[in-house]
Amino acid sequence: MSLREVLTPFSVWKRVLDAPVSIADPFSREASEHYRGFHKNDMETCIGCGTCEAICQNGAIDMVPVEGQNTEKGDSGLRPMIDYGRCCWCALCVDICMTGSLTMSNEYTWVDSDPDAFRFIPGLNEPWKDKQAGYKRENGRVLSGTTRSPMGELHANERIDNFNEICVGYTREEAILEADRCVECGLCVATCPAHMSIPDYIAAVRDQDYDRGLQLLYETNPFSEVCGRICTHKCETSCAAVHEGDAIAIRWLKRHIVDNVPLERRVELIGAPKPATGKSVAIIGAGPGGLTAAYDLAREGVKVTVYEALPKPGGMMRYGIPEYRLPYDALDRDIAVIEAMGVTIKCATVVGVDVQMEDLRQSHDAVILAIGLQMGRGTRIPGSEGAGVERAVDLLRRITAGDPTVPVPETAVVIGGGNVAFDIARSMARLQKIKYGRVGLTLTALEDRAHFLADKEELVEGDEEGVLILDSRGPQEVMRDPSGQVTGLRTWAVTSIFDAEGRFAPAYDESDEQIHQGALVIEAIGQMADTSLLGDALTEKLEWNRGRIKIDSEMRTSEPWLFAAGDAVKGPDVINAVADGHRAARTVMEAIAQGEVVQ
Amino acid sequence: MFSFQPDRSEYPQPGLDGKLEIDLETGKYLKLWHGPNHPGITGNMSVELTVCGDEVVEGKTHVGYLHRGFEKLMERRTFIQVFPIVCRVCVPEPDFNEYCYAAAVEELAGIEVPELATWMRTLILEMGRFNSYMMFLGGIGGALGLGITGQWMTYVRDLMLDRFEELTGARIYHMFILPGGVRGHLPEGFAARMEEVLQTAETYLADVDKVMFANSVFQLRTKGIGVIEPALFEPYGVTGPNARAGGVAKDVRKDSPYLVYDQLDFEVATGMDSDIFTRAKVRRADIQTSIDLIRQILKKMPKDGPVMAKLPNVLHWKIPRGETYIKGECSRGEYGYYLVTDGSGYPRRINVRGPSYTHAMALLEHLIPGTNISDVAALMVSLHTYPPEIER
Amino acid sequence: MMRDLHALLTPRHALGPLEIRRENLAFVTLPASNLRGFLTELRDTQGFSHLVLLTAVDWLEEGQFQLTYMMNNRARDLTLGVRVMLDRTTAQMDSIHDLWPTAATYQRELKEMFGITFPGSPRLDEEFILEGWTDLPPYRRDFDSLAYSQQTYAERPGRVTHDPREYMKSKLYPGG
Amino acid sequence: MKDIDETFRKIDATVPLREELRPRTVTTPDGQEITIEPLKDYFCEAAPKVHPKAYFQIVENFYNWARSNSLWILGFGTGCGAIEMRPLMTPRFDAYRYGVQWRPTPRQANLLIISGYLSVKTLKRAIRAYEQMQGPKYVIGLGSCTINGGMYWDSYNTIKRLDDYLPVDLYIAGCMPRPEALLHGFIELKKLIRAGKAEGTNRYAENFASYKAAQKSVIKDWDMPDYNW
Amino acid sequence: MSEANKERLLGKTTVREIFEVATEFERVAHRFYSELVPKVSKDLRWLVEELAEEEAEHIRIFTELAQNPAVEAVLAEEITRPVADPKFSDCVQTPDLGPNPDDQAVLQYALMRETAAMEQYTELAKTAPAGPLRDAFLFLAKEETEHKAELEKTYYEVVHSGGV
Repeated sequence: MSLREVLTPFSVWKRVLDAPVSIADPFSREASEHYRGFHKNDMETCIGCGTCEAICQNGAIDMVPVEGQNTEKGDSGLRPMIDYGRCCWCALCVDICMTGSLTMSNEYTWVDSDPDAFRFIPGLNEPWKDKQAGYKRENGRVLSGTTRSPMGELHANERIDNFNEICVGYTREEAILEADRCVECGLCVATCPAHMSIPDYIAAVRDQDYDRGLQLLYETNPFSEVCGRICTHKCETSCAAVHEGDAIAIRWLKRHIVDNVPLERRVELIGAPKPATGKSVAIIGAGPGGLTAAYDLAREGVKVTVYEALPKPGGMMRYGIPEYRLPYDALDRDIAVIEAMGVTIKCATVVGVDVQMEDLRQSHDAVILAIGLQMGRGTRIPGSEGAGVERAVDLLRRITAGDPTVPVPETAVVIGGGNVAFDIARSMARLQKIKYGRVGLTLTALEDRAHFLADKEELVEGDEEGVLILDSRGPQEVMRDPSGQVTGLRTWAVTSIFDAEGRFAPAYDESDEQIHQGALVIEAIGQMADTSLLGDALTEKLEWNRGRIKIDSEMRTSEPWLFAAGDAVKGPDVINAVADGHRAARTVMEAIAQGEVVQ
Repeated sequence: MFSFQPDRSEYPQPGLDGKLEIDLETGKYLKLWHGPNHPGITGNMSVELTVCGDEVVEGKTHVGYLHRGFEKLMERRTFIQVFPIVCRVCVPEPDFNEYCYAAAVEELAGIEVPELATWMRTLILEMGRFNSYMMFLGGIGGALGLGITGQWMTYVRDLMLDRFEELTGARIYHMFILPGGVRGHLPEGFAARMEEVLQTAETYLADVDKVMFANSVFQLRTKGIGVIEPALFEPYGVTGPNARAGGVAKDVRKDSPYLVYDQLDFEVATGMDSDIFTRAKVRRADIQTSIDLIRQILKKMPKDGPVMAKLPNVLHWKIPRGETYIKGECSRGEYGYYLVTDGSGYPRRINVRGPSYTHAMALLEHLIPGTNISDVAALMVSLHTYPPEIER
Repeated sequence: MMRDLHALLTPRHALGPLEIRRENLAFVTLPASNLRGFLTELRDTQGFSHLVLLTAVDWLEEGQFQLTYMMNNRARDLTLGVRVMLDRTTAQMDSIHDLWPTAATYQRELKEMFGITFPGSPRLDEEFILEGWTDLPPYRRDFDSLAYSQQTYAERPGRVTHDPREYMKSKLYPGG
Repeated sequence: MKDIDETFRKIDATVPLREELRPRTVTTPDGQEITIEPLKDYFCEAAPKVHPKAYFQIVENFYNWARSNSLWILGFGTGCGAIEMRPLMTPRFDAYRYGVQWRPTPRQANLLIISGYLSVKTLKRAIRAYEQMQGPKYVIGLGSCTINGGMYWDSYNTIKRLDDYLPVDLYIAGCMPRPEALLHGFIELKKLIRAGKAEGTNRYAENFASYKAAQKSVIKDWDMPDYNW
Repeated sequence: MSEANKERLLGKTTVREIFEVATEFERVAHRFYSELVPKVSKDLRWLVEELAEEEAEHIRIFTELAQNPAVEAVLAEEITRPVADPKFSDCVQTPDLGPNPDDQAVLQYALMRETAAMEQYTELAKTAPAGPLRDAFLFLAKEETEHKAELEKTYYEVVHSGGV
């Protein structure tokens, strides 16, 4: 121990001259720009998907109803409530938030003597509403995937000269990747008309448990093979992932499940129907609505007979949707499962001709009407009467049936912007390609491209296949040469398609007139039901609602023995028809069980 | 100066089983609880001392006051949910947990971390090491009644916490090193502000050298006391500065370089005497290394680039069956995570290897007999132990 | 390097196959009775003198405990995880506290948290982390932490949550 | 929030009293044989009493004013929150300027800060520390884990609600709360004390039995007297 | 509206008289639709009934206006709101409403009728001298245009349905 060692420490006395380092006012000290303080939530952006609750390792988040937030499609109406007696400010909830509505402020002081006061709904009277600083995720949503795994498709060149299916379906790897992105919030379930248990079957794909997946599918939909291909997949618009990235490919995953379960295994998995009850039900129309009801009823042990006017069952699924979208063997497999449940399908049997309504009523406990919208509407513009103008549904039906008299001219014009218009346009384009080696097809629609009723894929694929898609064109006249031969379609430009109330009301600009060349004009503007099979007496007896048979929410018509389902009463797609079919079957079951049906 | 020879006539003798025979009811011995509520204890733990006069004849470490069952809780959480809780295992230097856990998960899940993220991680770890050493210097001063180092070091540490706050969004539990990368980039002007802090730190450290290391009282109370024989290093699993003070240059950063340490230029500080003073001195040198490393990292790191790898959907992230061990050199020695997965969405087992586990238990119990009661605090602090990583 | 070592020691200690995790980390399984000899040889002739950690993994479904002795050779930067499988019902293993005194702490913890005994290990039965524990050893897989916590410690009442899917069902299509 | 899992059996065993705490006869160094009862020897058994308010409100107000201006904190870092108390004791945040200081022993302190989660083992020490403090005394729950279990909500070894076991006057949310939030807490506590609302000491005395029952329900090896001051 | 009707209207001098005549036209239309109701199939009746109802509504409005002493002021105010004519009905062929008309035919007929009325009132307004008389024609033209626009929306809803 030297003197130096004794004295050196005293040299730090120089510090007494330093300015004090104390923070003068610690109470108003702002935390840093990215501080993870108390939460903020943008109530309008939030969709109440509960992903924050799912990821919270502290069980700190509850999803609660909040006044002013309504439950609607794609928004549960719930909002997160955070228990600050649990939270650890890790901000995983912010990172996983599907919409980016949940953020954090840099506010950090919350002192209270009441321990129950620390529960808080961000976005609802938050004291730090105006504070801009605080944690926001820097790299976007990185904790769950944002991009869809692409669906393998035939190239336009490979598909334009044939009717082969375009989508090849997901491989296992692609499907797992896609299924992995699902956060299982279940917002989609409410949007699906049949309320399929979407998150559950996606989980089954993830777990590679196709058997479970198939069972889940069949609980709510006997047309998984069909819906996995051509469903209008409105569920995907409600998907939480759509807010920052692509929606989960729910439809393709559904298809992936059925693709992976062979037909015999499906019947095995579903199991035998309940023992026969001795009841019987007649169903008119073997479309998705009628066959779904048939499936449900058969599962319950009811003897079901389906009467179908056309030579093969399937309705619009077979005779409306082209083969390249829905191969016939896929449809056949779905129908085979339904038939395996003991459903009898009498094809080429026209009710009203081969068998009378009254007979059906006499010989069955109940009758379900599921006749669909089989008649095409015409525009009835000048020149639309006569040869050279066809209705899309008729033409599609003839193409399916292999009718050799289907006209295939070098040039054709399609009127309409819905899926049917695209179906006929693209079918006709294929026929033209096969016959002439090139496509000469124009599609005109009232809507502009942003408002096409058809799926977005249809537009893309139509473009790829060489269909000339002209949007915002209103048909005025079918042009004919002096011999009466159709030469084209005259259209005016559409300036707007919706009125102030959002009702469909196109307005035209007469000065912008065009004539589209074509030896054939195909009208695909709408369809209607052919209810003539009911007969005058029954038509008179039934109650109607704006041209459709009036039904209540449980699919009952005004006649106690008659029920109706499908496009003819509700519309307008397969999954809605399936949902109707279920509802009708349920009502019929209840009714015949209680002996309500009075003959 | 003066020498003191204790009267050891009443010292306990080993019995037949080799253990000391301490019969408290003879009145010769006194039990003294050092902690958990005691100013001279490093955190919430306690040492049960048996004293004979003012000499300690036996010490038993008691831990578990901070036991939250982390390893059990981790088994109940998905891989992403484990992320927020790992840092709680060690309060003063939480980032090592985040790094080790993230690296273990990345290894088993086969995730490649972007380059910038590895630099950021190194930066964070060095900042954390700096902070931890600040706590140590304050603690060792405090244990010997030298309050001023504690005051200064806490202030300097707080300046570093401000940098942590602006970078990570939190002061203590940064939760910044996510499996797959890190959560963000450096804020604008960060390097300049960091340099300010480092310079302030250097002026204070220069004063600490004067007031503490050059202080005769400090030297008298620490030199030659609490010596760990280098032969004990392996049997007792001694790592880090505790081993380096005994001439063994054990440092995972050099022995088994991780992150970007192989691209950084630094020397491992060592000492020879293996006593309290040397351990403090080695750590003092290590602080300087840390400061240099932070400067190097800020200079060498890529200016831009991604900081997160693409993760699978973390809500149902499953990792194939496997096990791995990831280690790093924290301020106290080898810190490691042993992760076992079983193919499910939850870890099968996570074992945290905190350096304090060996230092504060077997080693401390071995060192304590024969010391003076008044030196126990300094001895404990000099081993630099944090109880939460012992009991987890 | 690891492979050479494995080839060298396998005949004597009946080692299982070597599982290489990365260049400097591998795992190997061996019968419990061979552990002591193997560790001694590793320590004394192969330079694996640092016992990094000793812990257990509960494979409840397989009825086994896995003990992992993590051994490190600092000079060659090699880490070898030595695994021993124990029957879960007996759960007993030789103590190695005389090879590494620090192992006594690990063994005390394993006794308390897993219920694995190491006869002869010092202070094995003393409470280590827990105090007044009366239930199953908590790190065993069949011990349910949440259920125990809910039964033992009161939670603040009054919290309700809603599943978005079920809630939407009740609001939008209660009948199905 | 998960529902309570009733299927998991709970073993309701108590731990026998440790050997050294049992009554026994010993021989003193001078040869006498004496009976000792350690638990009785070391502690006073009297239960706490409710401290009445001063007869005149103005006097009580004065007392409260005085109490509010000398918050002496027991330096017992029970959990991780203790790390943010260090900055308060040092010049940067300098809590001393608000009349707050730290004391090493319960006898000199009147404010117990439970800094975060409490394991059962620490709870036992915290109860003893609290009981040894001089009234009127106050308890602050620091961090979310004192409110509703925080991130250790499913741990088998930490309590969830501090107010079941100790009378808490104030909670500070955060994980962990910043030093500034703690200072806020002190100011709030002062306000409570001045308003005469920080009556934790009396609440503890009034509800002594129920507090004890709750404490004993989680501390299986209850080897101390019910009250020891 | 035949040339004779046009003559009748032009011959009128007071606004009230014009309204009385216009009301009479609407009555004729109402009678036509009412008689059509039982003739069409039941599923179409709603449409015809709706059309009849709308005509009845017109009758009510015109009658009210005709009896309103302040009718001139009301009219002057009403016609300042222009109604856009989307020019839809022009292109729809006038069908022959045969014995079993379908909904599209009924709608087309109604559209045609409203278009004709609208055109004629507009023409009358052009020839009439400025003042209350022209205002009355303008008002009538506007009413018919509005009605026609409503019908067009219905037309789209009915005809352009399905086919999705």
